[in-house]
Amino acid sequence: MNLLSFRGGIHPPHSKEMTEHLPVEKALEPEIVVIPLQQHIGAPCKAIVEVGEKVKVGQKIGEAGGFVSAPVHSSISGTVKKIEKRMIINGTGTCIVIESDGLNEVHESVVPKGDVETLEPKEILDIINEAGIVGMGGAGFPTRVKLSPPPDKKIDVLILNGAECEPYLTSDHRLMLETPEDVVYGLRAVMRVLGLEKAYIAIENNKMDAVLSMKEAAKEFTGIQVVVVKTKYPQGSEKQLIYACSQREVPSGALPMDAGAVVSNVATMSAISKAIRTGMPLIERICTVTGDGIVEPKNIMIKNGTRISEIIAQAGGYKGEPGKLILGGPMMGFAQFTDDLPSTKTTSGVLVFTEEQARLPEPNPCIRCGKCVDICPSFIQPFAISAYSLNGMFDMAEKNNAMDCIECGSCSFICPSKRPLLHSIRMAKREILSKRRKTK
Amino acid sequence: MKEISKLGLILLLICAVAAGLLSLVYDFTIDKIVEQREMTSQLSRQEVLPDADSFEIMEAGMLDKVKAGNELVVEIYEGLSGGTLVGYTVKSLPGGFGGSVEVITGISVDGTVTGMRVGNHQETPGLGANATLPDFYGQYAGKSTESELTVVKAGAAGNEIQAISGATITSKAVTEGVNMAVEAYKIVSGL
Amino acid sequence: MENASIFVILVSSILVNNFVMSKFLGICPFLGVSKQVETATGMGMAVTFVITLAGMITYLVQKYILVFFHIEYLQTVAFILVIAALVQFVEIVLQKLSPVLYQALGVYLPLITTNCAVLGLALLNIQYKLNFVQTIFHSFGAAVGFSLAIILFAGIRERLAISDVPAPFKGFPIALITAGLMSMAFLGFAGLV
Amino acid sequence: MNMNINGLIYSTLSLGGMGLIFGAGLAYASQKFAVEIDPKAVAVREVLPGANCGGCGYPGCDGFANAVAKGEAKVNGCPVGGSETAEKVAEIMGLVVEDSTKMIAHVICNGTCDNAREKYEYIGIQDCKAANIVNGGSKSCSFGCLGLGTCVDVCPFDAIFINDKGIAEVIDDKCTACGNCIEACPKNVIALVPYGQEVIVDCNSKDKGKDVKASCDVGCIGCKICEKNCPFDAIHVVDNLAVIDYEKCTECMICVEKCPTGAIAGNLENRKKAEIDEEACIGCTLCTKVCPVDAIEGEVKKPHKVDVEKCIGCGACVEKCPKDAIKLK
Amino acid sequence: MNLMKIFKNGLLDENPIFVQLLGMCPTLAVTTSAINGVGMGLAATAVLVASNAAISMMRKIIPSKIRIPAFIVVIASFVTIVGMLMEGYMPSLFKALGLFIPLIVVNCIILARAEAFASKNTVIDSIFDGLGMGLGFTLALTVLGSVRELLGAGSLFGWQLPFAYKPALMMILPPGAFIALGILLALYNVVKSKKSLS
Amino acid sequence: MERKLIVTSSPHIRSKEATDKTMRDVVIALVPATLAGMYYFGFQTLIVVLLAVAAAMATEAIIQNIRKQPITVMDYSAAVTGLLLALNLPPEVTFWMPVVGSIFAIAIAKQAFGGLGHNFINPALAARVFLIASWPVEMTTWKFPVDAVTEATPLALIKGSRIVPESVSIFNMFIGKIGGCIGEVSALALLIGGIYLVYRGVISPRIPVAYMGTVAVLTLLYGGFNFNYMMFHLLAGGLVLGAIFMATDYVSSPMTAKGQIIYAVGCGLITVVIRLFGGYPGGVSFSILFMNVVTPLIDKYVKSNVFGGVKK
Ligand SMILES: Cc1cc2nc3c(=O)[nH]c(=O)nc-3n(C[C@H](O)[C@H](O)[C@H](O)COP(=O)(O)O)c2cc1C
Ligand SMILES: Cc1cc2nc3c(=O)[nH]c(=O)nc-3n(C[C@H](O)[C@H](O)[C@H](O)COP(=O)(O)O)c2cc1C
Ligand SMILES: Cc1cc2nc3c(=O)[nH]c(=O)nc-3n(C[C@H](O)[C@H](O)[C@H](O)COP(=O)(O)O)c2cc1C
Ligand SMILES: Cc1cc2nc3c(=O)[nH]c(=O)nc-3n(C[C@H](O)[C@H](O)[C@H](O)CO)c2cc1C
Ligand code: SF4
Ligand code: SF4
Ligand code: SF4
Ligand code: SF4
Ligand code: FES
Repeated sequence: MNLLSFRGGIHPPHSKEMTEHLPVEKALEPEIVVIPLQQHIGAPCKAIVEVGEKVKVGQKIGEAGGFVSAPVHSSISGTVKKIEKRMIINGTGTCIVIESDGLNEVHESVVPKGDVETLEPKEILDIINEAGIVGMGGAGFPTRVKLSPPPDKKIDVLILNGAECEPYLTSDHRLMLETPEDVVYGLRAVMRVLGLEKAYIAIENNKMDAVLSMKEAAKEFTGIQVVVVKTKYPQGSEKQLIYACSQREVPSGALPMDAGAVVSNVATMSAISKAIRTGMPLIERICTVTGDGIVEPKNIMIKNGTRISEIIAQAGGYKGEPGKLILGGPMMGFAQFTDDLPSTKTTSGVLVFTEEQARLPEPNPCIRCGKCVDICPSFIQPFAISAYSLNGMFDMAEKNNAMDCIECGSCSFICPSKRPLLHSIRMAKREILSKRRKTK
Repeated sequence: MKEISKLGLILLLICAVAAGLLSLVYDFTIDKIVEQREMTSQLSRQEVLPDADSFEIMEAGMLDKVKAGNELVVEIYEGLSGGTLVGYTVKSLPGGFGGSVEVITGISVDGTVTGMRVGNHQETPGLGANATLPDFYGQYAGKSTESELTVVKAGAAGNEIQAISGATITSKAVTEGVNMAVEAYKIVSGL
Repeated sequence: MENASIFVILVSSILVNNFVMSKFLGICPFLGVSKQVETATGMGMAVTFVITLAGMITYLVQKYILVFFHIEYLQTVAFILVIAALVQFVEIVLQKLSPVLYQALGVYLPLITTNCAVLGLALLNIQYKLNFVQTIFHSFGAAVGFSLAIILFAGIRERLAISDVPAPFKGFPIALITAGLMSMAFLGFAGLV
Repeated sequence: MNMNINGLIYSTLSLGGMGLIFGAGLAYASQKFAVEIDPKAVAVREVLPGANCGGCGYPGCDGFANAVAKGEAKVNGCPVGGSETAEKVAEIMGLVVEDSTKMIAHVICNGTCDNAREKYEYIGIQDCKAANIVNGGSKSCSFGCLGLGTCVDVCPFDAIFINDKGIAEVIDDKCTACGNCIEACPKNVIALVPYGQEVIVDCNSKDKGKDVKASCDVGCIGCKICEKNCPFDAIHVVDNLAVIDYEKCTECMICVEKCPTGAIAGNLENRKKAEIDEEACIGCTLCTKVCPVDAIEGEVKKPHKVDVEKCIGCGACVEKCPKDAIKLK
Repeated sequence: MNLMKIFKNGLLDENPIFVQLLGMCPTLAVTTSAINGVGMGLAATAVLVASNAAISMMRKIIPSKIRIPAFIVVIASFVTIVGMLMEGYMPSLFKALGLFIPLIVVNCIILARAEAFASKNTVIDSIFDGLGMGLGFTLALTVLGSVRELLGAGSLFGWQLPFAYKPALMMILPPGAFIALGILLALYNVVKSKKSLS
Repeated sequence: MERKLIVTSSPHIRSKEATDKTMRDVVIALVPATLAGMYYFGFQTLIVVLLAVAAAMATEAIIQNIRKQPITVMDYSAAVTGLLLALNLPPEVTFWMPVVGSIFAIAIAKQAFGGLGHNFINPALAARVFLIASWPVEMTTWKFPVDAVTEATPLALIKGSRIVPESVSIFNMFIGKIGGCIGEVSALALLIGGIYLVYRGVISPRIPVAYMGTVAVLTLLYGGFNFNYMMFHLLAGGLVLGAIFMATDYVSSPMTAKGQIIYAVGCGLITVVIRLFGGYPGGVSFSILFMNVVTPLIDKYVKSNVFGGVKK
């Protein structure tokens, strides 16, 4: 079979064995949740509850703070204890701290919203918006915004991202196995919004069981086609996926919609489905807790705002002294210095490494072997950008297309000299952006 | 306009003074320089044709005839001893490793090579440039003009020249220069 | 060189007897204006223009003034005067008439006045007893050789800018060593013509 | 030696002729084709050596002068001219300001290895900018100097270094306030202060007092004690951080004494003391009235005396004295 | 300015080769032997001193627009004079230096000193400046020539080394010139930074 | 948690590939050629090889020590340089030459530029050319395999002619019964090493194939479609060694596939020009060196379009 794919990319060890066969467990009820007002790309929310106020499950507690923004909801019922700056993933942000009353009373606004077939596209968009749905594939981009392209951009390719190319993570995989009909239902809603008859569900060929499961769930809907893509990192990156499915290149510096495409994660679909069928906004998600530093790796359904330390405790706690705590996968996830953090809508994985795994090897000089150039899915020259960045020559980095890097980390992975390629490219991107902002 | 003429005049003045000064120094040194220049070429002519005591440049017509046969022969002198012709010196410019090599060959009227010297050249110092050393040029004196000279790497005999080690190209070039001179000699002496 | 064909003159002046790599002419701008390929290219083009022009003019000066009046000993003075004036004149005119061209070439011109390559070439043309056509090609070839060397060199130096050169070697020392290694590579062309 | 008159005449005439033509031609051309040039570039060009050697990497002295005028080239870019030329160029470019208002860079952080804590073990590129994008760097105070020396790399004058306590430090006399380090520091922990200023708040943390205490022993906790004690209204707490108004600050060092965490730099040993010239003092008592610490005693119309123990060297009296009889030593 | 200081300035502190990197062509081209280095250096020194003096004398009457042609004519004249004298009285050295004698004209050092120093200072100062710079140039050329001759020909000022040494020919070929000067400069930098440390 | 967590920028995993493994593979790939050299030229070649390798590694260690840098001689890169230099020397060189050559390679051509990965030129080749230019007589004095008939290296024999001399057997050239440098004589042994490198993914066959292909085409044309003549040129001199092991040196060759082809064709072209018209019998070293010089320019101007970039 000639599998759909893209040029470049790497084959890191999957390391998914630990959890790929474990059904999703429901997490214990948290006693306290910490809900950050910013769980998405865009403007932070404005709190609409006060300290001391009682809140219920699914109640909106933060109002979207701008066009590109999404509301947040309480994931438990209880009392607002504090609204304060707290450590969140990668920094600090205002959070609403809610103490559970153990009752899990559901808010009155949570009622079924109707049926995909009968709802108007506009209504579906509003439901998605009100449910605070953001992309669950990692970046947390508000889905409503993604689904309302400006009129001059014609969308004709819709791709569901079930690639889950990140090693270790299995949350999308389990979702596709366990509730494929939810995914299909959400997808139909999105097709309706975009007025499309056709859509792809792209899944890597190392998850053939998920392929079968999705095919089964979608068999009634002829417009929905399950496509098998090659197992290769970063197959799940939207630009690469669009290329694999439609041979279109998203223009450099542009968005998928400029290539007439929309890519969305399978979990996002499931969330949309819930929002329509039950009216429950996005307050929980599947998270893979795994890694050699975890006693009992598993997939758990966690409530938004559950503290990472609690999640880890539910997976049997740390095995020995932890070396590194990563939110997300090993390729793109963020290492944290504490587990006293809340989970968010995009926490697809909690990965704990032992110290030995955590210590990255010392970098050696670049031997110009060209491997990074060969595998870069953006077709840029990581070694050169990195060298310019490390020498403070950020304008040269810019000239060498640093801004086209999708931060997949393939280059850092492959480099035989263990160069900190992506790290330095990130540094360059930062500097370039701040310079652009200044000159603007 | 005024400025233009002023600048022009100032530069004129400077140039004129400089030129005047130079011509004075020139007059002062010219004799010495000519003497030096003469001496070098005279010296090498003398060296390659020791029997002669004075040299006269070959008439243009004859030289042209030689040149028609081989362009790389550029200068021929007749060597006289007490007024009688004892031989010729021929300057040729064969192509060596780094460009033209100036080869001055002396040939006596009886048809033996009386000597060879390498003049201006751009061969590599320590290699091709060793052609200016007696070890190498000494080989040429006494060779006959009967047959062409050839270069061998080792064990030279008869009309063979032992190459400078590591500089076969130069050795061949110089030898070719001598062969050219022999050809020229043959034309000049009407053989 | 007197009788060399145009092809031989070109190969010789561009590769074998490269001005910079084996004749040591124009080293200062070679070392100075070679930090970036773009500037080096501009310099190369400017040099090519000036050298070719200067080669022609000095040839005429030599033939119709110096030799004519038997004042060859004024060669150096006359040549450099011609070159200096020529360069300055070209610069002034370019600056006014074509700012674009000036930006691309003209800005390099002051550097060229005191560049051995120009005067050296003018003198060599005479020394090699070249005729007018040969003079033009020799001048042009030498200038192209200069451009080739400086552009290649600039390419390497751009790479050096992101290399971890030991402190005492930073700057000119490593540039010189680079030039030395380059010149070793050029040795390969020796004996081609 | 025979005199060759013909040669003399020919040479003089022909070379002179060329001179005339070129001189006039150039003059004509430069008039006819004159173009406007940046006056700054002209000024810079004037002080350059004019070797046109290209050593600066620009096409000749003019090229370099233009680049400097446009701000593209460094003032000390001419290898021929050396430091002397660099100074002159800097002057033209207005980089060196008159001594009276001379400013220098200062790292306003004292979070050295023994004062501040680390929140995690950082593995990665040893550069502040790089470390900063990994969770804000490993220092527990997110405002403090990371000590990886990004500023050091960009200083053209070698005026800044990482001291043995692991934070950056400026060598006052070498710094020209070019601002490169300020630009480069991802933590914005370098600020310009007046040259010679001893009293500086050496903390950049806008965190609340509690958080500051948790991460650093010598941080400013925003307690406002300094604000209350400053006799000259020169220090204020803004955003949980004390800020000194250097115009008003007299370097009396009271804040230094009072700060509970020692966040304000200033060596009390260097504190100046007022001294009254008894000859000149007319005993007007003006000084006793302005002294914020009552350090001056004396009877009216009699020479006054400064109590060295009490004097804080603020100089208030110096300004007031009508006879200029008080000096700070 | 103190004359001694001007002199030392050129000789060491601002040595035209090691510090300013001017006049690279003759430096690299003629230093195949120590004696050539000395000869070239002294020839340039003579021109430098004379032209500095002359230009300093004329500095007030030369308008800036034709400054360069004027300076160059002056310099070229001295170069020609030196050349003629050398050809007449030191023919072998003249031959060894070849093209690079007339090329002293375009040696950047000379014009640089004319522009930077002589056109702004008194005659005496200018003479000392020329002397300092010229001898600095000579010093550098001699050192470079000695190194290359030692390594490349196994001799020094023509004196053969007393022990068996197979000379590395490359040192007297063009690559050797670049590499030797590069290494000398690096050494100079090491010495200088050691000095400035102590 | 008592100990502090480790925090790094992503990605958090690394592949198993490593510089030293790559370099070790090159050493392994050169073993057949080294053995062939010893077989044909005798025991003394082993000493030459050991001296060159030891000197290269020692120089590297000493310089890194002076520069107060981590000593990385065990990454085999200096060993590869020393080994390749040795294989490029005539079998009977005096023993100080490999040592001097290795010092030049490591000190001047590599460490002066900052060490591994920073040199623009191939250190082993630079050293070889340095030796040729410094001691040409010693560097061009050949010894011949025991029963070979020719008395000059094949290339010296053929200089200027368009036919292969009778005395030369293409088969002998293939297995290595010819005169030449220690490592260059046996094309067979070199090809075995080359195939190993390709198999291990250390090199891509692009450069060797394009290089030798260019030489083949040009000599075929020049020799008037004389197949024997073409084979002769392919097997003679250092072409196989150069194309497989030296033109492929990562550090001094272009990064992109397109660039590598341009580079390899350039090498082939110059090699043929020097062989046919130049002053030296062989042109492999010089042509690779020259293309090393051109490499930064190739890298600057030959890049692939970025993903989503304008297609031209
Ligand atoms: C400022 C901004 C505007 C965006 N606008 C759109 C859009 O109009 N349509 C769309 O399909 N995606 C849009 N995106 C979403 C991106 O295409 C992408 O899905 C999102 O950044 C997450 O990508 P990732 O998970 O691959 O990193 C936008 C993203 C950003 C940052
Ligand atoms: C290198 C890279 C790898 C990615 N891998 C995945 C993946 O495996 N699965 C996924 O759903 N999204 C992945 N993404 C995010 C997608 O690009 C895209 O943002 C997402 O599918 C959009 O869907 P969402 O808006 O519903 O999250 C990846 C992004 C990048 C840059
Ligand atoms: C830098 C260098 C300079 C050389 N110069 C000359 C030279 O001037 N004359 C010459 O005949 N060979 C010279 N050669 C040697 C030839 O290129 C070639 O190796 C030689 O002619 C063949 O060796 P053989 O003379 O032992 O046969 C030089 C070689 C090198 C590397
Ligand atoms: C495929 C390959 C080929 C190599 N070829 C050479 C070579 O020709 N010469 C050399 O000095 N080093 C060679 N090396 C080793 C290494 O790249 C060399 O030490 C660097 O050039 C030094 O920076 C090679 C390494 C590899 C992986
Ligand atoms: S440069 Fe960017 S896009 Fe390319 S491999 Fe590296 S991280 Fe991925
Ligand atoms: S993979 Fe690593 S060693 Fe290879 S070229 Fe890229 S940065 Fe250099
Ligand atoms: S002052 Fe800034 S740039 Fe300098 S070491 Fe500290 S954090 Fe880094
Ligand atoms: S970079 Fe500029 S401002 Fe900062 S220390 Fe150096 S000289 Fe001072
Ligand atoms: S001496 Fe400066 S260019 Fe030649």
